Amino acid sequence: MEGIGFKILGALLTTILAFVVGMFYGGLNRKITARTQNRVGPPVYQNFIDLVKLQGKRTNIAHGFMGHIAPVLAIIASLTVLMFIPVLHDGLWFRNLTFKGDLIFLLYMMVFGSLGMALGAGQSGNPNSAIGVSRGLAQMVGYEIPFVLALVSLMIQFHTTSIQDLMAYQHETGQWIIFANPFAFLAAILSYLGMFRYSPFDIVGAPAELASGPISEFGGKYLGTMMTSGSIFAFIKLVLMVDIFFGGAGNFGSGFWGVVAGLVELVVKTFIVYMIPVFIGLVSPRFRTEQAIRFFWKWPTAFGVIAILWSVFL
Amino acid sequence: MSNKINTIGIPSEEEIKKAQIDFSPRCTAAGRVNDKETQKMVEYILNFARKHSLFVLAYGTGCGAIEIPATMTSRYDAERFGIRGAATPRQADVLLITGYLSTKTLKRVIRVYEQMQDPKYVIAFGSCTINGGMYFDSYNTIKALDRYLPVDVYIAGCMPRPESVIKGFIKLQELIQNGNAGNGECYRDNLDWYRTNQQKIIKNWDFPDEYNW
Amino acid sequence: MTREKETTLYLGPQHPGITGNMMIKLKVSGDTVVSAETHLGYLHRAFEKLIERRNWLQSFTILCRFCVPEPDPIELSYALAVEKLEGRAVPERADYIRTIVAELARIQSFLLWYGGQSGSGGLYTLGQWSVGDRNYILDLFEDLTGARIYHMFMWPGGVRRDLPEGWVDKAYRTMDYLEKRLDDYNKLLFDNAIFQKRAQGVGIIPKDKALEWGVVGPPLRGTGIKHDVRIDEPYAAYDKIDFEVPTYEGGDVWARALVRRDEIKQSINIIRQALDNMPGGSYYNRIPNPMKWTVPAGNAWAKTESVRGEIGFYLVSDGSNKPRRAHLRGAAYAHGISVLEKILPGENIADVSFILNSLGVCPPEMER
Amino acid sequence: MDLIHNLKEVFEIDAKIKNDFQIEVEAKKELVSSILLYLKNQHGFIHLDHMSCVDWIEDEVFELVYIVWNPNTKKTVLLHTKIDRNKPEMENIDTIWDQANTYEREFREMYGIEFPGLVAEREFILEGWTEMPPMRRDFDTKKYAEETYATRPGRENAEDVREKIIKRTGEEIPDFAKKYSRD
Repeated sequence: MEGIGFKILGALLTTILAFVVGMFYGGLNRKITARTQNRVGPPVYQNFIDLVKLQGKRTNIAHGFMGHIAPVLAIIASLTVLMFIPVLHDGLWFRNLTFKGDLIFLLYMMVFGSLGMALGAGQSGNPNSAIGVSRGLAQMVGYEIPFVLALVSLMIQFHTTSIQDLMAYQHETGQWIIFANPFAFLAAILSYLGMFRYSPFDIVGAPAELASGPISEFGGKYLGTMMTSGSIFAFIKLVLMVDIFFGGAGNFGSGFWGVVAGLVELVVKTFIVYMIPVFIGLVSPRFRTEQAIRFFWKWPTAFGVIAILWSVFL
Repeated sequence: MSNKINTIGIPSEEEIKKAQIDFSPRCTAAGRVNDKETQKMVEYILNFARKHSLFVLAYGTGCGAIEIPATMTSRYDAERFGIRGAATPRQADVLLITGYLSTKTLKRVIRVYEQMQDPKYVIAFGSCTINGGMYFDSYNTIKALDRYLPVDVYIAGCMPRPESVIKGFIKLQELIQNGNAGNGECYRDNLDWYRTNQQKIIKNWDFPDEYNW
Repeated sequence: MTREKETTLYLGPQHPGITGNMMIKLKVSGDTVVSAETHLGYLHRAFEKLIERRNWLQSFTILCRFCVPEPDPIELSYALAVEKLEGRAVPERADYIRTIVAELARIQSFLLWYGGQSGSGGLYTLGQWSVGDRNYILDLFEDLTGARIYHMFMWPGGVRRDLPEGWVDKAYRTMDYLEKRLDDYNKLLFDNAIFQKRAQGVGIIPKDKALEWGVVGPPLRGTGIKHDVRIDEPYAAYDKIDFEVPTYEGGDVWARALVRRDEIKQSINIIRQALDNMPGGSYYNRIPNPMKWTVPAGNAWAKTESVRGEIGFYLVSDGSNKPRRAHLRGAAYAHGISVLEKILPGENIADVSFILNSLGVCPPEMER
Repeated sequence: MDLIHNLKEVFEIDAKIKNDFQIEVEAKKELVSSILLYLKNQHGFIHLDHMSCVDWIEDEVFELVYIVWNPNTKKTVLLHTKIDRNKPEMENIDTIWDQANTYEREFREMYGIEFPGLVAEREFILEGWTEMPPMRRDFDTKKYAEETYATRPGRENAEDVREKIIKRTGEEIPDFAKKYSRD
């Protein structure tokens, strides 16, 4: 069961799963937003149509080499990160390249995608992009601190740097980490709000201020690739959250039906987690950049510190 | 492909001949990339996607822009047809000319149109884009938009109600599905003709230095 | 902070954050605006030239297009100016109908403002709600005047037609519905901690300078100065109606938002009163054949209170059947150019669109 | 009414009451800025409501109107002045009110009135305009528009547009529109 062909098949399946689920969540977001706003809204598969259209654009303009390479970097980053995330606990199919130190690895890799976009946007020469990138990096500095604190507190508490071990622990004890270390969860979910870039932290691409920020100059297939990468990243973030704090998914054995049940569990759990940023986004105006950073350095960081103390002294 | 007129505002071939004026160049099927004979299935799928995913550039060029919020929001909800706003011309598919264009705006609109990526569509709002409307004697507004930009759909009225705006979009969707919309190539092929017309009224073609990204 | 390189940022004319087809050239250092310069002319249609070629009544088709979000105060200003020139009396019923229409226009424009203000702040839900509900007001307009946006309803000598049957009930119902909805809006916007943080202390207009700078309307009342044309120089039926003019101290976006929040309630109150006390009789003091209708020579200055401030008309007649000169003083004329250029430097670029919306900058009436 | 009295005393000009709220004054162009300053500083007319310009081509003059408002007494003063149309030049008052700058730029562009000392770009609303200032009465906007812009030919006969559309595209007239048809 450990052949290389099996690995490749698993990787492919994971990619397809991440793509489809991520895109559908994008569509669901739009639908739910519309229903909240008293509207009918687009169909849930609207994002797929958008993607096909963007890829089907006849002309695509790129501003220099980096403009061309940036979406590629973004999608490489998201796929790489995806490979290191154990999607299901028991499902060997979706384990891919998980290794013992993946939690630390992820902390580094999750920044990579944004950097690719930043490089591409920098070369377009559009001042909106440049300002958007500087805002994005500033915001990243804001939310990375509580996020790292939260993960570090987990590493201290459970003496592991492996997501798989965290999932195994939750499975064995039957206690989710959200209850074992609630402050780490609070710090992580608040920094997630920043990572998802929905209101109130959508300062990077704020339409009323910066047109659409870093992606102002991307159109056609470049935008489509960015969109795909964004959807996969959304899926990654959700799976990571579920893996770490909600006991992971797929504790039903590695048989076919076990995997299917695991996937269903995964979708349900990730959807619930996804609704947190979506609903907060629906009723919040946008922070200014310095307000956003101040926010991240205040409450989530405080929660992160408490989480570390919690994990050290308990 | 038939020579059937896709818009109401443009006079038919006979009328043009009668009036002895040269109106907008008409693109033939051969000039189109989305020739249905060649890549039939692919084009069908792409056209389906194009039709259901129209990113409208957020550029209120005139007073018709006041009905755009109404069209987009809860009562009329254009998003159910896949119509949504796009912030920059690079991302947009549809350019809405919401009413009269002053010469100063026309210069920007041309710039914006040229920044958009193919296939791109133009919907012109209101009577003032068709024949000048009530500004027929104004020294600062253009009278017939299709002289300066290729127009796909005209929506008559001053100003068109949200219902007619949506009707216009549906008309555009029909045209896209049949492969009759999207005049980007046509514009490029006949660039000389369009440029001559544009330069007749825009005397100052310079943009600020910082504009040239 | 070290001096960073200045970037030039063109806010507009094609930009989602701009409140119309205009351009603000911002010099930006980091996230802070160093200088701002308003560029106009994108919507110039030469209205005032065209009015010189139209006769007194034909001008109405053009008048209402001066400023799109609220055409009625402009029509009313013009009608008042013509009435002043000619000395034409207006029946009392017409005065009341005018009051109702002007206030309905105010409410619909406020609802649009809710959308703009919250949308520029990133809260799109409220915009969807309020702009959707605005359609109910437009329905009332449609029943009354036959058009959603451009009404051409308030003519010299009265109004164009009487209230249709059943309209009064419908108006009452719409007011009840709106009052209910307003609570929702205010909960979403004004009880929102982030909106409060964003709006407070931003875009401050100093109280001692406000009048000198030419600030009018809600921005002026947001600085604590109580000035409202409806009370100072009552027109239509405002002198017979009991209402308050809310003022708030501070002069920032927050104070202006609070003023608007309270004013929309006052508008509902005014409409209810006007509907209650509607007198009978004629609604129109008929003008002679419009093609031959001449107005005595002279000049007149009439102003009304619109949503964004006072809208005035300076009207000159040379005794012929066409206006010699009709010059609009748009409410945003000072706001959009000189006031904006004064208050924007030092603000964050995130707040530019926010401030634009709270000042109610409307380019078509600045360049006409 | 000491305003009228004072104006008579200081500047020797006659002010007349226009209506309950408005007072009308006519003054020579040299006096305008000092009258405005006097009104602003001594009588509390601190709010410049409006500035307007009227082209009296028959008399070869431009009439400039300054409308100032007093927030305490709620009175408005309309100050009229006339300047020569052939060599239009007027004192710049944007040192008194900043927003006058915009009006003056507009008049400079639309009427060709020069305001010495006005610091601003010459192009304000129009772009690349080479004709005479368009708001002057001798500028024929219709003629200019017909010469410059391509126009669409109008209808040839009085045929109903709706019927024409039906003939051309085969579209049906909606029911609600039928009752407005001619037949």
